[in-house]
Amino acid sequence: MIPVSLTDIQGVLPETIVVIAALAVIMADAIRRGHSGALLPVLSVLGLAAAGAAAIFLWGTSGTVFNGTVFADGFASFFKVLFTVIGILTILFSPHYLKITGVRLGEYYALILTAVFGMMVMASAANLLMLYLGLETMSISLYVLAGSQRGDVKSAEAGMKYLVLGAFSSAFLLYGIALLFASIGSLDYEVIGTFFASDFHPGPLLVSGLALLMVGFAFKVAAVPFHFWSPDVYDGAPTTVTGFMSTGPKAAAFVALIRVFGVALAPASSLWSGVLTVLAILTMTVGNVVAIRQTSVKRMLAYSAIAHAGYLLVGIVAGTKAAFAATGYYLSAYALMNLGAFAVLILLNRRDEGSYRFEDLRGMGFAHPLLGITLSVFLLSLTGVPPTAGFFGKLYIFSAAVEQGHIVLAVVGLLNSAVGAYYYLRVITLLYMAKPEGESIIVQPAAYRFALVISALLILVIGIFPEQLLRVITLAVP
Amino acid sequence: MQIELTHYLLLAAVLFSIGVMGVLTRKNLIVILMSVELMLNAVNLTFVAVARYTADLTGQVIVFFVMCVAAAEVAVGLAILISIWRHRGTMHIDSVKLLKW
Amino acid sequence: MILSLCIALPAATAFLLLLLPRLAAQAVRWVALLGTLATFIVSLVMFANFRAGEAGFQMVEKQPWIASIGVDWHLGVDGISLFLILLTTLLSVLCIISSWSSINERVKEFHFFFLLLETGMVGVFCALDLFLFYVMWEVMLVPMFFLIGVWGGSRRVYATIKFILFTMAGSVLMLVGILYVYFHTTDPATGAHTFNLLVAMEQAHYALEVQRWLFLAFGIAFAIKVPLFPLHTWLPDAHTEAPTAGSVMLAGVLLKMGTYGFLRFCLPMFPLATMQFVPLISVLALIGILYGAMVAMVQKDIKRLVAYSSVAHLGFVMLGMFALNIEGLTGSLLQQINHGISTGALFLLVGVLYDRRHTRLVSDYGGVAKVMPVYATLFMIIALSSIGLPGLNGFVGEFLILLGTFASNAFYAVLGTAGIILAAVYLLWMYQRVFFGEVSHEENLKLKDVTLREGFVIAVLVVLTIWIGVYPDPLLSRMQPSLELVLSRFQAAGVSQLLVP
Amino acid sequence: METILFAAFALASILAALLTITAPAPIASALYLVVTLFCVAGLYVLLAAPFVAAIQIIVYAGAVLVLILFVIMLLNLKPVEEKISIPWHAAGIAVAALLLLVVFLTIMSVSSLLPPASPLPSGYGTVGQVGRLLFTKYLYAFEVVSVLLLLAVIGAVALIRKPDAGETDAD
Repeated sequence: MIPVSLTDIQGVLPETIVVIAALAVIMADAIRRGHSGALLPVLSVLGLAAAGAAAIFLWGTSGTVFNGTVFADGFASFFKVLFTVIGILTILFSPHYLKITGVRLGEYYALILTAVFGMMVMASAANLLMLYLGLETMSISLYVLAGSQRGDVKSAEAGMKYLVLGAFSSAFLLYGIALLFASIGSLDYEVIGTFFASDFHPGPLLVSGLALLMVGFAFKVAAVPFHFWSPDVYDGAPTTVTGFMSTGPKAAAFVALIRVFGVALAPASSLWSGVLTVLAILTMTVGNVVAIRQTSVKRMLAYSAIAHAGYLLVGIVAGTKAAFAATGYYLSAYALMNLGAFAVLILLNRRDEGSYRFEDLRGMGFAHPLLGITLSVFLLSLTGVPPTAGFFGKLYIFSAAVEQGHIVLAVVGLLNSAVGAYYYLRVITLLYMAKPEGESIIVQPAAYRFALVISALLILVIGIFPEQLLRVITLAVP
Repeated sequence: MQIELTHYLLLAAVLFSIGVMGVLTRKNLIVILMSVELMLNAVNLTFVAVARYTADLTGQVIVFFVMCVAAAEVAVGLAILISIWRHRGTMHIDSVKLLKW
Repeated sequence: MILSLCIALPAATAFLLLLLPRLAAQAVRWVALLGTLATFIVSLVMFANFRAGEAGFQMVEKQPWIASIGVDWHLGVDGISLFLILLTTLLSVLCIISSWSSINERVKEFHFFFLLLETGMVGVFCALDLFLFYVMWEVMLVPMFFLIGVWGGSRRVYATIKFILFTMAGSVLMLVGILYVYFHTTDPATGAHTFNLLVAMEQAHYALEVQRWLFLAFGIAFAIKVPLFPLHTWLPDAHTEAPTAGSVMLAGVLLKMGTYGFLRFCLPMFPLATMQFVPLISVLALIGILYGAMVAMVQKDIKRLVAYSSVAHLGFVMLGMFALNIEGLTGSLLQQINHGISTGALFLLVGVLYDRRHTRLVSDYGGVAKVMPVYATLFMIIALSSIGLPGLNGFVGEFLILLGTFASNAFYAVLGTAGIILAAVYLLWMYQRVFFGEVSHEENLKLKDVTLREGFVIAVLVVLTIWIGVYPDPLLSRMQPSLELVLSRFQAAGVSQLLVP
Repeated sequence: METILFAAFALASILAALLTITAPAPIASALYLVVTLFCVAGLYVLLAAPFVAAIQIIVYAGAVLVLILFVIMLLNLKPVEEKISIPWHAAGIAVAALLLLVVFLTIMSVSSLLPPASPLPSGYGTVGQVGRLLFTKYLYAFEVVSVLLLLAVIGAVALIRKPDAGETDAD
């Protein structure tokens, strides 16, 4: 009996390519230890690009492979492409950062690739076990990445903290899965969906299982009150990794949320949508209010990442196809703008200890036009000012909420985005409206400039002409 | 007295809660890691028990995967611990003061 | 096409500027001037093509933009927006000329943002699609944020953040309102929801309770922009700290976006709620008139005084609008244009003085009329126009507003008249302290009178004040059909009997 | 017989688990954890999962615990007084107790609905049976987990390897 068919392999082609690329990077690093130059990042980018191309090539397939454990549908393909974009951008920003921080970790690039692999597994999981394994593959890569700046104790501690809380929350998630398994007898989303779709009385065991599952997810997306780990981890991790962690894993977790809660558990939405509404409101509000009080730009972005998770939760609560499409759009936009913002921060940081004080940004906008303009675009997009992608994403998510009658949620969310304007625009005022502190010379590698300009342009393009992207996502939504 | 699924589930719940308590009350990172292992064991016990009482092997297969993940987590966790130890010479969350717990 | 051209020309010019070398300040100024001038000429062509006597939208353009959610690039102009567009394009030209020598730092960036600002403002007045309207409304914030924040006075950062936060807080509520309207509007052609304003107006038959909420959602955003007391606190800071061109655009055009919003959205779409809010808004408008005037009186800074006078003037505009009769509406709309001209001119005049002495304190001047006679004359005419002297534009507007208000509520009209008297007091008192008497400061002896460039800019506006004051008919005849259409919404809603108190 | 064994394993595992999280010395904790793991392995045997029980002992008790003990010895960890604030301590216990209470009540309330022990098909729980499922339905999961183990090894080695020459080491 041959349990694997060509269709199976085709369905996971992007993942396979990423793993092969990761292995190639490890080998290359082992052979040319310390003298690999640009080889590792180039290999990684090529691998990711090939994986992305494969995902695009697979566009249009549907259904599951590997005996119903893996989705090979448009939704998975869409996010696989997004993950490769996130991976490529992160890698383009990395060599410079690794150089200035003195990290020479060949495994760095391999781990980015395996993390992308884990995200892809999460996005295409059609079975709770696959979800768990993808999550852990991604998380363990990130634990190491967070702790990879070995010269810096903050980094190691961030890695440890991330690991302890990650493992802790995974255990909750897994216990939730176990209780669901105890009541349903299967881990396949499809079976779970059928179970809930048919007439059922949510037994207490099921409710407890769902609650634990939700706690696990809430930890993973850093929803208040399970958010306390994220600012510290984001702050301590190497900045490129922070950008990566705040975008990719978030997208992966939200795909899983959509697949599990939005689709499979949709018939039981009365059980969880109320709780999720409260979580969303808390997350948006607390994230924003705390972000205002930060003195480090990096921490500010970390807290604002919490707020953005709140906006995204609104999409899950709204629970329509349009809402999921909106979530997908917002995650794409968020990936570009947040990665970009972190990348500019890396260049603008003038002190070695990685403190990223607000004061360091004084007058940098006019001194370094490219950095100033791109950072402004990223921040305006994070604020949600038209014609950026951030604006359209927010509008699209909240319109889905209004459509479903969650008007209070929409009002709270939009007022929150006005609060967000305060701390994002404060950065711009420093960039352009404050006197600079002395001269500064900033190295801007070509790959870096290229990645920044592309991200900023993409944000504007998909902000002004969202139609194409919208169509693609809308078609893909399960 | 016949041993039912209920008993196994209750035992697992107790073990899980003990693990949670360990994570929340201890400050020694290595003990916290061990507490997480306790939690995972409780989950495994649940899976195996359900597998037995529904005569479905899926539960046992899942446990196999969870054990692999647990081993990987411990390995990475210990590696990070050692790297913290190099810097600080201690394993307490108290000493992790650069980042507020 | 012509409206798209009006919107696109400034934007295209802005991006053309980016191609110019950083140091070619003079070239930048010329290109920007030509760009705004071309826009103004295009808007004049539009004016020439406008058919007076028609109530509906003309020169309508419609292109699908984001088809899957029913967003169109949908533009049109009617009697309400016609003159606001003209005012915008004219003031833009004048602002570029007036900034010729006063902006010397980061010239390219200044003109870039200024042209984007013009794009946003023209877009707001042309948009016939709720989504497009909102985008333009928000887009315009960014250049204004930079104009105040980079080229403004000493407290510019505080002022610009305050301005942005006030406006954003209001506009997010409007967005929820827009979304609600969107989901209750169905395009008859496609059966899908649409942001089309014309369809939305046709299908706007909401229950009173819903109308009340929607009126608030839209109205708070507009009231902040107007600004209606007590939401006005951002205005004195923003106006005072902004560079001259920014202040002119803020006072001349930006505030009108609020009043325009009320006229375009709140009145026709939520007539029942509008009726209910008449007393509240009228009282707030009256408070604004009296409070603005009294605070203006005690200002030491000339620019701040002019800023507070805007609060008072916009109070009149709101008072006239919420009289809900044709006299009041016409006066209100005309007064919006008038305020744009005369307050714009006042800020330009203050800018002239500031460029010479770098102070705006009343106490630093005195006897200026002796050294700058031409300047003093121009200032006098504009001040009188602002006060509402018969024969000048302000009189026509205020007269119509008071006429309309008197018909609906005589008591409001009486209080409003008191506001006119106060306006005369603070403006003339300031004029007397600055221009008359002996020259009290030695530095002022050497002040040069207005240059040809400055004189031209203000002369253009002076000619307009006199023209509108003497012969307002070309404006009124184009405004009234559209305004009557707005009023007809009230009859249609069955509330006409309520119009008579 | 089964009942007695269950009771013994259950009590022993709970006791050992409690000792694990309360023992002041990490090395004692580790040893108590081994006891817990063995008890759970015993329960697996009772649950007709000999293969899982074997892995539990080999992987967990054999590998993971040895690793933990090795690190404890390597770093020469001695019991140190953990200054943990009383309210924080109490909160931790309260959360755990609450969780236990909720799950306990949940399970009790559904206990009558849970399936009784059903007769098992022959070969249930043997290596062959588990392996078949592992390599058919869960083949892809198996591949994923192999990547996961690989990356964990790479990551762990990367973290504890002495920094390369030229890599900054702040401390």
